[in-house]
Amino acid sequence: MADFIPHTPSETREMLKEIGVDRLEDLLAPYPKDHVLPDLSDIPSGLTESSLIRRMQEMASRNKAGGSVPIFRGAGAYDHFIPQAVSPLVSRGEFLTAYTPYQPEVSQGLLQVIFEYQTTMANLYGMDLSNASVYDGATALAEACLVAHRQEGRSKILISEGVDPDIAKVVKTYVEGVGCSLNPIPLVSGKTRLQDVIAHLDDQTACFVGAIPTFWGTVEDFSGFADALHQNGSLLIFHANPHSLAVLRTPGSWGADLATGEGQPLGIPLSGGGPYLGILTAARPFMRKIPGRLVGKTLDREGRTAYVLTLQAREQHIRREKANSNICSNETLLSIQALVTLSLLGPEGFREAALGSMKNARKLRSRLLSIPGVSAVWEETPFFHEFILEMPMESRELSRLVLSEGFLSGLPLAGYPSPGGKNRMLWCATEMRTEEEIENLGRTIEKVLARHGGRKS
Amino acid sequence: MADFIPHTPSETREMLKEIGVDRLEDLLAPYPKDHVLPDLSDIPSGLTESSLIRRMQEMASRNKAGGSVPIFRGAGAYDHFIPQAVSPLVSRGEFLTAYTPYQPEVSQGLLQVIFEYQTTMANLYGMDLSNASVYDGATALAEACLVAHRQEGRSKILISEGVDPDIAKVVKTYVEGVGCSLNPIPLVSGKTRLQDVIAHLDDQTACFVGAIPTFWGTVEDFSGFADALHQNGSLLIFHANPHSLAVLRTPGSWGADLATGEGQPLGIPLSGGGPYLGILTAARPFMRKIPGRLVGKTLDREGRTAYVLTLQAREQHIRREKANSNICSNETLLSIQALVTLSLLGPEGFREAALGSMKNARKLRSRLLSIPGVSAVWEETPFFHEFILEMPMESRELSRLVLSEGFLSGLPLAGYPSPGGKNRMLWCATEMRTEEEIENLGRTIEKVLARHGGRKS
Amino acid sequence: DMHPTLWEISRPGARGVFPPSVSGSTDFGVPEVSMRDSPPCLPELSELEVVRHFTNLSHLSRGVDTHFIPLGSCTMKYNPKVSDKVASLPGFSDLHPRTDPEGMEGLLEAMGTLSDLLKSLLGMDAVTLAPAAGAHGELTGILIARKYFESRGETSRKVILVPDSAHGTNPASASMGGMVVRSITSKPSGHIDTAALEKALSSETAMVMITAPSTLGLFEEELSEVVRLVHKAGALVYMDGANMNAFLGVLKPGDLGFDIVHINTHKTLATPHGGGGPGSGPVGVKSHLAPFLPTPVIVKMNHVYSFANPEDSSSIGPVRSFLGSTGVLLRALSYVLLLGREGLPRVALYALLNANYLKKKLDGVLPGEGPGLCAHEFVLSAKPLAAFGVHAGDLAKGLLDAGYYAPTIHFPLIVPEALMIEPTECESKSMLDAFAEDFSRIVEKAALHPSEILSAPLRTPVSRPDEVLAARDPVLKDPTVSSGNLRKD
Amino acid sequence: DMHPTLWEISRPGARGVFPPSVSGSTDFGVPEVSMRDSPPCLPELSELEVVRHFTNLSHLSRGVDTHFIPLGSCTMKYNPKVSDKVASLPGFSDLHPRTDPEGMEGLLEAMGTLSDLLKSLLGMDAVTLAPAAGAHGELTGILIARKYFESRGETSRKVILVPDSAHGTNPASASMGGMVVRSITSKPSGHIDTAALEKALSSETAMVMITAPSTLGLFEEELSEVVRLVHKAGALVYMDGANMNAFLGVLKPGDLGFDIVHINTHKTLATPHGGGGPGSGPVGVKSHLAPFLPTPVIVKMNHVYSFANPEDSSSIGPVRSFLGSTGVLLRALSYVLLLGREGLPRVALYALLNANYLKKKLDGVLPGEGPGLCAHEFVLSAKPLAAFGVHAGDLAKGLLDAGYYAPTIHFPLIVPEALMIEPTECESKSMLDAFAEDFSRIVEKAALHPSEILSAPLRTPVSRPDEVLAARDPVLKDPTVSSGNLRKD
Repeated sequence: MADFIPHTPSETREMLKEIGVDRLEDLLAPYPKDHVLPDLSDIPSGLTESSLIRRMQEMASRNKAGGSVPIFRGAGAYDHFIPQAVSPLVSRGEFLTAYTPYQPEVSQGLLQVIFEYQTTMANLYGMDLSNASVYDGATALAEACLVAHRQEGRSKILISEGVDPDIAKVVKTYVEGVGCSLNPIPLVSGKTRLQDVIAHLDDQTACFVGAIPTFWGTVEDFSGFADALHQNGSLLIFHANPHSLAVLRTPGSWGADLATGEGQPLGIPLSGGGPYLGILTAARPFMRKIPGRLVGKTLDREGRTAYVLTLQAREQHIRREKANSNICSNETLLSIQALVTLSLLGPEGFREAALGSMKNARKLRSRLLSIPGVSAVWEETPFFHEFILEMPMESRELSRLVLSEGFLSGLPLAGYPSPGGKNRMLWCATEMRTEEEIENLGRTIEKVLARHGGRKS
Repeated sequence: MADFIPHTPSETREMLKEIGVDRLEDLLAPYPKDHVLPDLSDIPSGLTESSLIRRMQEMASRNKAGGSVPIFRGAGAYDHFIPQAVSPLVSRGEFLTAYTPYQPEVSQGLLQVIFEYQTTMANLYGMDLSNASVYDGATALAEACLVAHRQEGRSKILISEGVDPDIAKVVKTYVEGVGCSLNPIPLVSGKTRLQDVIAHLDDQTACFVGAIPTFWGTVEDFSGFADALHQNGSLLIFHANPHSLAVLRTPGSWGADLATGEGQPLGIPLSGGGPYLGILTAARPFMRKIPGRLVGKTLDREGRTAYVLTLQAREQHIRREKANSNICSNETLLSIQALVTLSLLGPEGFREAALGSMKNARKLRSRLLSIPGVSAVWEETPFFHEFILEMPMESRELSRLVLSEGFLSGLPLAGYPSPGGKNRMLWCATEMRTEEEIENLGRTIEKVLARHGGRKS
Repeated sequence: DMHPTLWEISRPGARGVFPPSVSGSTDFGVPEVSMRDSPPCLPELSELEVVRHFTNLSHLSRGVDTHFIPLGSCTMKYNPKVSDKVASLPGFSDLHPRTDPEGMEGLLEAMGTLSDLLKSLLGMDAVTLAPAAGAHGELTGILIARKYFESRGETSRKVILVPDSAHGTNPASASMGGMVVRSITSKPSGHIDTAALEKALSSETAMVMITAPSTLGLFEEELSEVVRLVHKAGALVYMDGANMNAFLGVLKPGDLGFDIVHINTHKTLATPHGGGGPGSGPVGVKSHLAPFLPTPVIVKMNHVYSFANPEDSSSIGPVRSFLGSTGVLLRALSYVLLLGREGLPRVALYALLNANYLKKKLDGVLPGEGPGLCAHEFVLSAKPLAAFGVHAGDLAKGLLDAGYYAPTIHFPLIVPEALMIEPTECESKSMLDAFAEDFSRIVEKAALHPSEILSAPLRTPVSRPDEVLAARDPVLKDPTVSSGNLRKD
Repeated sequence: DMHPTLWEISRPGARGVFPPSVSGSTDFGVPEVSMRDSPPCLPELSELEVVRHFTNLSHLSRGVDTHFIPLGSCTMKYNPKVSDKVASLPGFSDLHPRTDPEGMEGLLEAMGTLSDLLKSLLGMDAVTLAPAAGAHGELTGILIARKYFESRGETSRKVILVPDSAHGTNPASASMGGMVVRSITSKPSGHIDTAALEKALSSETAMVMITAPSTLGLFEEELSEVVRLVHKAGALVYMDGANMNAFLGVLKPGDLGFDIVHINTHKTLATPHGGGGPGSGPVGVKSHLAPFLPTPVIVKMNHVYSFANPEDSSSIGPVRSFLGSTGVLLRALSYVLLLGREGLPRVALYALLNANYLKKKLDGVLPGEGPGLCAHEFVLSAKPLAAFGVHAGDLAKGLLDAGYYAPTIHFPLIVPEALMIEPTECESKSMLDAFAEDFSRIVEKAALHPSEILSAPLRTPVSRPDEVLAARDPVLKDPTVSSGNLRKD
C-alpha cells in the first residue's frame, strides 16, 4: 500500500510524452520480452503501515528479548547500558540517510564524526590509528590476518584458542580463499603459553592472534609475545572486546601491530546479531596496508580546517583487483553510535560500566556456585566478565528450561571443544544486571534442577 | 545520579573566586537564613538512567494501554492512525527544545511551520483564520466563549447538550469567573432544535455553542442557526472534532463566527490525556479579538519573505490585565505534530481515515446489536463514529469486566445525564480497529454476559 | 529566500502515507446537508517531500540542543532525552485518558508520586497537576483564591495587587479570573515598595501576586514583612514560580509563607518547550486552600493512588480536559527522580553560580540592576547605547550573528532597554566566557560602529522582518489556499 | 571554520551520563600487568555538550532526508521511517543473537520470510542473508563458485572474467577470494564485447561477473548470448545486482540465466546507508550452488523456520558473525511487505521513467552514453568542457552550491569525465525539472564563465579541501589526543 513514488498520473503522462513513449511498460523495451513483468503471485499484496507494524510486532513478541528477559549470556554480544541520548542523535536524518561522504563540502559533519571515531578507537586500543570501520568483529580480524599475510606473503596464521571459535571460523573462510592456514594455539587453564607460540613459529608464520579477554572470559599476560613474534618477522594481532579496554591493558601496550574488535558493546543494540561494528586499528607502519575508509584532516583552499576521505589509493574503486580489500560499505552509522555513547559516558563512566560488569559477574559466579552440583572450571585464572561453570545438567536443555522461565542463561557449551563440554556453560553479567535479577536467576535454576532431578547426563 | 551540570570542580572554584565568594552556599546569602537548604529527606536519592527506565517501565506496564488493548472508547480522545514519519520529525531537537519564536531571524523554520498549521486549521474548519493553538479543546472552547462575551459584554452562553459535558464543565469554570452563565439547550433524539435555541435568545445572549459531531456521536443539520443568532447580535460557535471535518460540513460553512476543537485526533498520541492541542479558529472580524499567538507573513529588510509573531498588541505581555487572555505557552509542538500528520495523509488519506472510522463504527454497532439484550438508543439519527447502546448490565461493571479480558469497551454512561444512563455505553471505532478485533470484542462481551447473567440492574 | 510552503510544492494527486484501508460503500447515512462539499485543502505530497520539508525547516530554528539560549525567565536548560523516552513508553503514550482507574494504575502512581515530590519541594500541602502551563496555573490559583473567599462569605475581596515588575500573565490571569487588578509601583531598586503595598491593602484585597525571585533576578528584601502584612489584611500571597529554578531544593516557597505557588515544568523541571508549548503549570497550595483545587484530584489510600472527581466538592471545577498533560508531567517526574535529593539543590546552587559569574564578567559592560549577588538571572540596561541609536533589540540581533539566541529584551518593563539574561545551571564556564566576550565585543562595537550592529543579523536567512507590515493587513495563512469560510446559508 | 572536535571542547572532570552504579571494591583479581595503566582519553563533556556537538555537526551533512542525491549506482531512494520503527521494536532490537532458537521464533520467521520473498524477486532457488554489504555478497559469491568447482574437482577453474566497466569491488572481491582476475575490454558502446569474452573463456574460467543493467545504465544487448557462451564453457555467470532497482518486480535475474546474484539492500530495498553503512548484501543462487551457501542457513520445516549450522556441510563456512545484519534486513523485509506485488514492479517502472525523463531533459547539454532508452541511470560526459578547464568534478561542485548532492563522477572509468546520474523513483517531476534546469545552467556557465564554476562551491562550510595535503602525511586522528601505543614491553 506504499511505493514512495511521488508522481501524479498527469505528471507520469507528461513525462512519458517527453520521453516519447506511450506507456510505462514501453520503457522495458530494452529488456528481454520473454521475461519482463514476471508472475509475482507468490508475493503478498502490499500492507499499510499499520498492518505492517501489527505483523512485525506480532513476530517481535515471539522473541525472548532483553527488557522482558534478563540476559546472562555474552559470548560476543553484550547487553550493555546505552544512554537514551544516543538514539535521537544517531537517527537524525542527516546522518541516517547520508551516503559515503564522497563530496567533502557537504559532508563535513559526517567526516568530522568519523575522524573523531578514529581518534577514539586508536586511543582505546592503544594503537596509532583506526580505520572508519569494517562489517563486524569477525571480519575485522579476518581482514587483519589478510594484512599480515600480504605483508610478507607468509601464509601461516597462529590463532589462540582463546579467540571465539565462531570468529575463528569466519577467519578461516576468509584466509583459506587466499591459501592461508589457521593454526590453533592451545589454551591451558584459560591462558595461551608463550612457549606454545614460539614452538609454532617458522618463516611462514604471518602472525599470531590473541584475545583480550578470551572467549572464555579469562584475562592473560602477553608479556614477551611481541618480541618473540617481531624477532621472527611475524605480526602480533589482538582481537579485543572494546568494553574490556576501559580497564584492561591495551593491544598497543602489549606491542600489537594490528588490533581488532567487535564494537557492539559500545552502545549498539543486540539486535539479533547485527548490524554491528568492526573495529580495525593499526600501528603507523600499516597505515597504507589496512583496508577500509580513512578520514584525514586537511585544509581547504581558504585555509580552513576540513576533513576528507584519504589514502583512497588503497581502495577497491581505484586499485580494483590490487586493492587492500573489496570493502566499500562499512558501518559508519554504528561507529557514530559508538562515538556518541563513549562521549556521553566519558572516561569515568566508561570505566564504571566495565567495573560494574566485573563486579556483577563475580556476584553471579558466587550465587551460581552456591547451587549444589555447580562447580568452577578454572578456580584461579583471572577473568573479566565471563566465566565457565560445570552445571549439573546438559547445558542445552538447562538453557531451554531456564529460558522458558524467563531468563537467558549462560551459553551452553555442549558441542564446543574444550574448555567447552556437555554440561558446561559460559556465563556473563554486565553492569545492567541487578542483584534482584541475579538472585531470581539463582532461584530459578534451583527450581529447574529440583524439578528435573539435576541429572548429570 | 544526574544533574546536567557541566562544571568541573576546578571550574566551580574559579567561578566562585571571580564572583568573590568562597563556597556555593555563599550564593544563598540573599535568601532567608532560616529557610535555606531545607530538609529533603522525603525525596529519594537520584536514580541512574537505567534505574529510572526500569522504574517507569514497571509503572507503564500496569496501564492497560493501546497496542496491548484494542480501544473501543472515544468520548473526546481517539486512537487514530499516526504515520511513523511523524515522531522522527517532530522530535528533532531544533523543534523540540526551542522556545517561543521571539527572535524571528533564528526561528524562521518554526514560524513557517506555525504559519502552515494556521493555514491548515483555517481551511479544515472552513474559517478565515486560526491561531497558533491553545491548551486543549476544552480551553479553546472556553476562550471562544470569552471572545463572545467580550464582543458586546453579553453574559448568557447557550450551549447544546451535544457538547461533551466534561468540556462544558471546563467552560463553566472559565466563564463563571467573569460573571457569565451557561445555559444548556436540550438534545432531542441526538439533535439540537433551532426552535429551542430561538426560545432562549435575548439581548444578553452572547452566543450559542453547537457540536460537530455531538459528544454522543450524532451529526446535526444546523441550517438556519447562523441567521437566527446573527439577527439577535449573538455569535455562532462550534466545537468540532477535526477528524470528522474530513467529511462533515465545516463550522465555517454553517456560518460560524468562531470554531474550536481538540486536535488530539490529528496524529497526537492518547498519552493518558495530554499534552493535546487546542484548535481555535475564527472569522476575519474576530482577528484582533482572539487570544493566543498568531504568525504572519511579511518581508524582511532585503524584501525576502519572512514570518513573524504578529498582532502581539492583543497579548498579555503587552496589554497585561487588558489582554484578550492570559495565554502565553501554547501547544506549538503538538500543532507541528498535527501538521506533519495531515501533510503525510493529504486530503485523500485524511478522508479515507475518516471514512474508515465511520465504516468500522457501523461494523461494531451491528456486531454489538447482534448480542441478545443489547439495544440501540437512537435508531435513525445519523452518526459519525460513535453511538450509544443500551447494554444488559451496569455499564461501569461491564467496562471493568471487559477490560480485564483485554479490551477497552465503550465509555460507561452511568452517572451521565440523559442520553446517558446506568446501562448505557458510548461506543467508538476508529479506522484502526480490525474486523478481528471487533469480532473478538463481541465474543468477549457475550462471554462476560453469559458468565455474569447479563443481569439488568 | 525562505523555503516554499507545503502548498507551493503540493502536486494535486500526489499521495503520502496510506491509512488503514477502507473499501466498499462510503454511504453511511449522513444527509448531504451535513456533509462537507469539498475536501479540505491539505497539501498533496510524497512522504519524502514531507520529510524533507520539515527536516530542512528544522535547520532554520535554534533550540537548546543547538544553541545557548540566555532568555531570562525562560530557563532554557537541557531537556534530558531519557525523559522523552519515558513519556514515549507505549504503556503511557497509548493510554486512553478515559480508561477505567483499574487500567491506569501505573499512570496514577506516577502522577501521585510527582504530586508528593512537588509538595515537598514547594513546601505546600496539596498540589494539582492539571494546569497546562504557567499562566494556566496562575488562573487556577486566582480561581482558587476567589472560591476560598466565596466559601468564607468574603465576596467583596475582588482585588488582586500586582507589582509593576510582574510578568504580564499575572494581571491578565487575575482579570480572566474576574478579579480587579491594581498595580503596585516598585521602588527604584526594583523591589516591592512595602509601604505602598501596605497602603493598598484593604478588606477588598483578595491576593497579592509576587514573582520570587523578582523579574530583576533579585530576592525581595522585605518578603517576610510583605507576607506578614498581606496575611494580616486577611488576604493571600501568591508566588509566581516562573523563577523557581533559583529556589529548587534550596528554598521552599511554603516556608516563606506563600499560600499558593505555581511552577512551570518547562522551566524548572526541564521539560521541552517545543517552540512555544507544551508546558505544564502545577499549582501548590496550603491546606486551607486544598478543598478548592480543580478536579480531578489524585488521592492516595493505603499506598495506592486513585483519582476522584467529586461532583459535590468545593472545587473550582475542572480547568481542562482529563488529568493533565501527563506526557509533560512524566518528563518532570523523570527529572526529579534522576536528580533526587542530592541533585535538586545543586540545580539552584549552580544556576546562581552561573548567573552571578556571568553578571560579574559583564560588570561594567552595561549598567546592571542590583549591586550585590543576583539569583538565577540578572538584568542589564542598554540605555547608555541609545545615544548611538542602538537599542536592546539591536544587541540581541548582534548576539544572533555571534551564534547565540538572544536574551529576553524590553522586560521587565521597569528597566529601560532591559536585557534579561539567564544562563541556567546547564551551560559551561567555557560557554559563559565565550558569551561574555562576544557580548562585550558587541557592546563595544555598538558604541564605535553603531551601523554594524544596526545592520545585524547578517548571518541568518532573513534579517529584521517588517513587523509593522505584518500587523497592518495581516497575512495569517498561505494566500494560495482558499478561504474555507463559504457561509453557505 | 569547522566546529571544534570533542577533545577541543573537553573539560577534564566533566561528566555526562552515569551508567548503572557500581560501588565498593574494584579489585577483581586481575593482575596489574594485565590492567590498563591510564584511562582511555575519551572526551569529558556534559550531556548537553554532546547533544549540541552532534546535532550541530549533523547540519553539515546532506542526506536523502534533506537533499536530492543523484549518485549513480548508489540508488539513494527514500528510506521509510516505518522500517526504522520495525527494526527498533524491543523484541527485535534487544534480542541476543545467541538466544536459543525457541526464543527467536519471530526473528527466524522474519528472516525466513525475507529469504522467500527475495528468492521470488531474484528468480533464484536459495538465498543467504548473511553478507554485510554488497561487496561482502560478491566475496560470498566468489567463494561459493570456488567451492562449487572444488566439489566437482575442477580446481583449475580460478579465473574470473570482469568487464572493464564493472564496479571496482568485482575484481577486488575476486582477488580476495583467491581467484585470478582478467579484465575484458568493453565495446565502444560500453556493452560487453561478446567476441572478446568468448575468446577469453577457457577451461580455467570459473565465472564471469556482469553488472546488469551495466554501469552505463544500459541493458546488455547480447546478454542471453553471453550467458549461453559462459555456461557452454562450463563456467558460472554472476550478476552484480547493485543496479537491481532497474529490475525490481519487472525482471528476475534468475530468468536471465544468472547462477549467482547479490543485491544491496541499501540500494534496492531502501535501507538507510548511514553515511557509508550499514548495508546488507543478500546473495541468491540457483539450486546447484545452494549446498555451498554460508552458514548459518535458515530452513523451513512444517511452516516453521529454524536455522541450521551444519558442521559437516559443503558450505563455504560463515562469512561473518551470527545470522546477518538483522536490523538492516528487517527494514528490507518491511519495504518488500509494504510494497507487495503491486508496488514492487512500480519501483522499476518509475525508476526507468525518472531516469529516461531526466536523460531527455539533459539531452544536448552534455553528450550521453547510449542513444535510446536507458535503464535506471545514465552517464554523461563532461569532456567537451575540458577545453574550458572544467571537469566533471567541477560540475559536481556547482551542483552542491545549487542545493543538491553531486552525481557519481569519474565512474564508469571507461567514459572520460563521466557523470553518472540516478534519480531513483522517489524524486518528483518538479525536482527533476529543477535539477535539469540547474544542471543546464551550470554547464552553460562552465563554458561562458569557467572561473565561476572553478570557484564553486561557495555556499558550503568549506570548499575544495586539499586532498593531496591530506594524503601526504595523513592526520587520521585528533592530534591533541596522545597516541595510545605505548608499547610497554
